Parts: sequence; C-alpha cells; structure tokens
Amino acid sequence: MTDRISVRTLFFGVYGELAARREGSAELAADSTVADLVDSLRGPGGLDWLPESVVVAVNQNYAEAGTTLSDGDEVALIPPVAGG
Amino acid sequence: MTDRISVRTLFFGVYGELAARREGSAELAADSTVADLVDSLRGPGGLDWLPESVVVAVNQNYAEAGTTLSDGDEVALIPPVAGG
Amino acid sequence: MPQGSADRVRTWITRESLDDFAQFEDIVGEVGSVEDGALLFFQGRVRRTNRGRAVSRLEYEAYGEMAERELSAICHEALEQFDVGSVAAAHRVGDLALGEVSVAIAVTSAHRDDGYRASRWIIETIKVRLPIWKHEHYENGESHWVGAPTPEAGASTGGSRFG
Amino acid sequence: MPQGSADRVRTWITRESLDDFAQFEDIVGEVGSVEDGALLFFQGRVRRTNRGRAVSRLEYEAYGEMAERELSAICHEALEQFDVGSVAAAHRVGDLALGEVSVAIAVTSAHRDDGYRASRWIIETIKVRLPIWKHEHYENGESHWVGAPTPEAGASTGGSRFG
Repeated sequence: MTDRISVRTLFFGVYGELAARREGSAELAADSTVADLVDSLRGPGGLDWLPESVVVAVNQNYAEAGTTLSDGDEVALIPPVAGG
Repeated sequence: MTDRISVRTLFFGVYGELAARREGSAELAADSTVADLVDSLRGPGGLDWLPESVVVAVNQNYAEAGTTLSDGDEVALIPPVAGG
Repeated sequence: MPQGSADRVRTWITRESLDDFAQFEDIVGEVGSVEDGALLFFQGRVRRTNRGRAVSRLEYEAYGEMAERELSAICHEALEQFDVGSVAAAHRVGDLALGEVSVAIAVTSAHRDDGYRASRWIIETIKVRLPIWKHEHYENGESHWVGAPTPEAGASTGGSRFG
Repeated sequence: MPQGSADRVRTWITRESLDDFAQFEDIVGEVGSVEDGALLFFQGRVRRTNRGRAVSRLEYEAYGEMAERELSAICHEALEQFDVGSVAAAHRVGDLALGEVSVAIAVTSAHRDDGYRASRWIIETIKVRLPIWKHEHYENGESHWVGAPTPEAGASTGGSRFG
C-alpha cells in the first residue's frame, strides 16, 4: 500500500469561475510535485482549460512546477493577477 | 536734449541683500536695452558683483539682454531661483 | 533615533474605503521624519472607461493572507532597493464603485528622485506580484476577469504540461 | 462635458500652511473626473539636513505676481504636454519650520504613467523657472541664499557683459 498525501486546493478569480468551485482537495502519491498535481487536476473530466504555464503558490509562496508537495499543503492556482 | 525713460528696478534674494535695497529706479536714454540697464547698475560704486549672465524679467516675464525698455517698465534682477 | 525597517513600513488589505487622504497623512506623520524632504502619494482609482468599455463597477478578489504577505514583502524590498524613509501601502478588496480608490501608496524620502522611483516600482510590482484579481462589470451587463484568457483560448492550450 | 483647460488647473502662492492633505483632496474632487484612474500627490518639505548642514528654518521670498503667473503657466503647459486630467499646485512663501510643506502638486490622469511623468516635470520646471528664493538658516546661526554665488565668487565675475 502506497503512502498517500492530501493537499488543499484553492481556485482564484477566473479559475474559480471555470472550475465552478473556490476550494477542493486532492489525494496524491507521496513525493508528488506541483506539476503532478496540476496534471491530475487536468485529467479526464477535469480542468482541461488550465493554461500550459499555470502559476501556483504553495502555502502562500509562489512555487516552481518541480516543488515537492507535503501532506496538508495549501496549493493555490493563480490566474494572471490584476491588482492596482 | 535727449529723450529719457525711467524704469523701476527690483532686487530679489541675495541681490537684494548685496545691493542693500529691494527696489530702486533708474533713468536711461530712450531705446536702452536690458543690457544697458545692467551695465549702468554695475557702473562706478555700483553693483559690481552682478554676474556676467544675470537673469532679468521685464514686466514679470523673463527677458533677453537685447530687449528694449520703455518708460515705466518694471525690471527685476533674478538670482538663481530655488523654489520647491 | 535609528529606526528598524519594520517601523518604517505599513501595509494592509482591506474591505474599507481607501478614498480618504487623511489616513495616509496620519501614517506619514507616524513613520516619516524631518529627514524626509519629499512625499509621494499615489492613488489608483476605478476609471469609467477601460479598454474602450464603460465600466459600471469592479470586484476585487484577493488571496487574503498571501496578499498581505506579498504587499509587505514588496514594500520592505522597496526600502532596501531605494533610499526612502518610509512606505505605506494598502489595497482594497470587495466591491468598488466608479471613482473609488483601489490602491494607495505613500513614500517619504530625503530626495524626490528616490521617492518617484520607489513609488513607481511599488505600483508596478504590485501589478505583477500581488495575488489580487479584478472582475470588471460593464454597463451592458457583461463582466470579465481582467487578464484572464478567454475560455476558448484557455481550452486551446489546456491539457499540456508546464512550459 | 468637455472641460476647458482653465477648469482643470488650480495654482496659488501662499503664506498659509500647505501641510494639510485635505485642501488638495477637495480640489481633486472638484477638478478631477471618473475618467482619471490615477492620482499623484507630491509634497516638498523642509528637511533638517541640506548639503550636510543642520537647517533650523527656511525663508522663501517670491516675486509675487510673476510667481503666480509662472506657476499657472507651468501647470497649463503640463496639461498640454502630458495626457493628464487635472493639475493643482501651490508654493509657500515666508517663514517655514522643519517638516513644513513648501510645495505641493496634485495631478490626476487616466493612466499612471502620464501622472508620474507630469508630476515630475512640474516639480523640475518649478525648480528652474519659478521666481522664488530660499534663505536657509542653520543651527549654528549662519544663513545662506540657496543657489547664490558666494560674495567672493560674485565679485570675481562681476563687471563684465552678458554671456
């Protein structure tokens, strides 16, 4: 039996609208990366509209695609920001 | 008998301090220019400290050395400005 | 006499109005000093016309805690990069009407050049880093998330890997 | 709807305090519009340290009527040169204490780049054109007209023609 981790997912701005949810959770294999999570979100019946280079924050810091996730992480999908 | 004109002279900032007066008047030949006035002010016992390129305003507009003066003009000697 | 960096920065994300100059005047009074010869105060406001469309109102959504942290980080970076005395910056979230202030930045500095440059750098950096999104509502009833790809464009690039 | 240039500029030279932000907030409310997405407010203040000397107070002398006209002319030129909505600018004269505001400039514009550039252009132009002189008084009791040649330097170039 493989070790699994669970992460909390957040969808902001237009992503929240397109995903029809602002929050969710995902189960992943241990040692999964940000890229693995995004791929699983894009999977069959999923968020196939997510752009190629989606910006992600892990625990409220901008993160690279290769960043390894840990159980309990908060992962936010960040559409193009438009403050100011 | 030559036509004469009379102009009002104003000395601002450090010029007022060095000239020991803020206002004065000068009598000049008709058709005198700004440069003629400045030369007469610099004359014997006069304001020999006036710099080579003194800035002058005639009737509250910056004026060139060659500007011809008229009777009753207000001529201000403008030291380096330092507003702001 | 020497002030720590923390004493010279104030930042916040808020649902309350930022329209009033007075709150920034008060902060500058607290964090500025008589060594500051210049104050630069910038306000971004909801403009009626954006890219040719008539805006009726705006909605700003923020990733709240991250936005607080990023805004503070940006202003502390400004204090390190520019010769400025103090920085105060705030960003609105929620519903904004036309003319309301969405972002305000006050910078004090010994010399004005540093103030102009720091103020400009802060607003430009906010626009690329602060996790805040703008939902524009138009007079014709439509709305748009500013900067978002259209759904078609999104679909055409979806499903592939990170670039 | 279209406003004349005169309706969008306010300038004055004054012995009264300019420290309060509120008077500029009021003016911007009068002359600005909902087409302005940016407001830039600049204050120049009396700084304690100038060129390494400890300033105790300042005295500004103005060529009153000419200063009024030049300040108005500068701001109208800004309105022509930059894409800005409104401009308000004021300059103090008389005695100023440390920390007091000597000059204040408010610019509103549709886009922030025009506001930053116009604000900066106005203060730089004020500094070269406005007929106002600054008499700095120092803590050691000395004083100096800023920008003035020293008496010795003046004497050495005096007596000759225009350059």
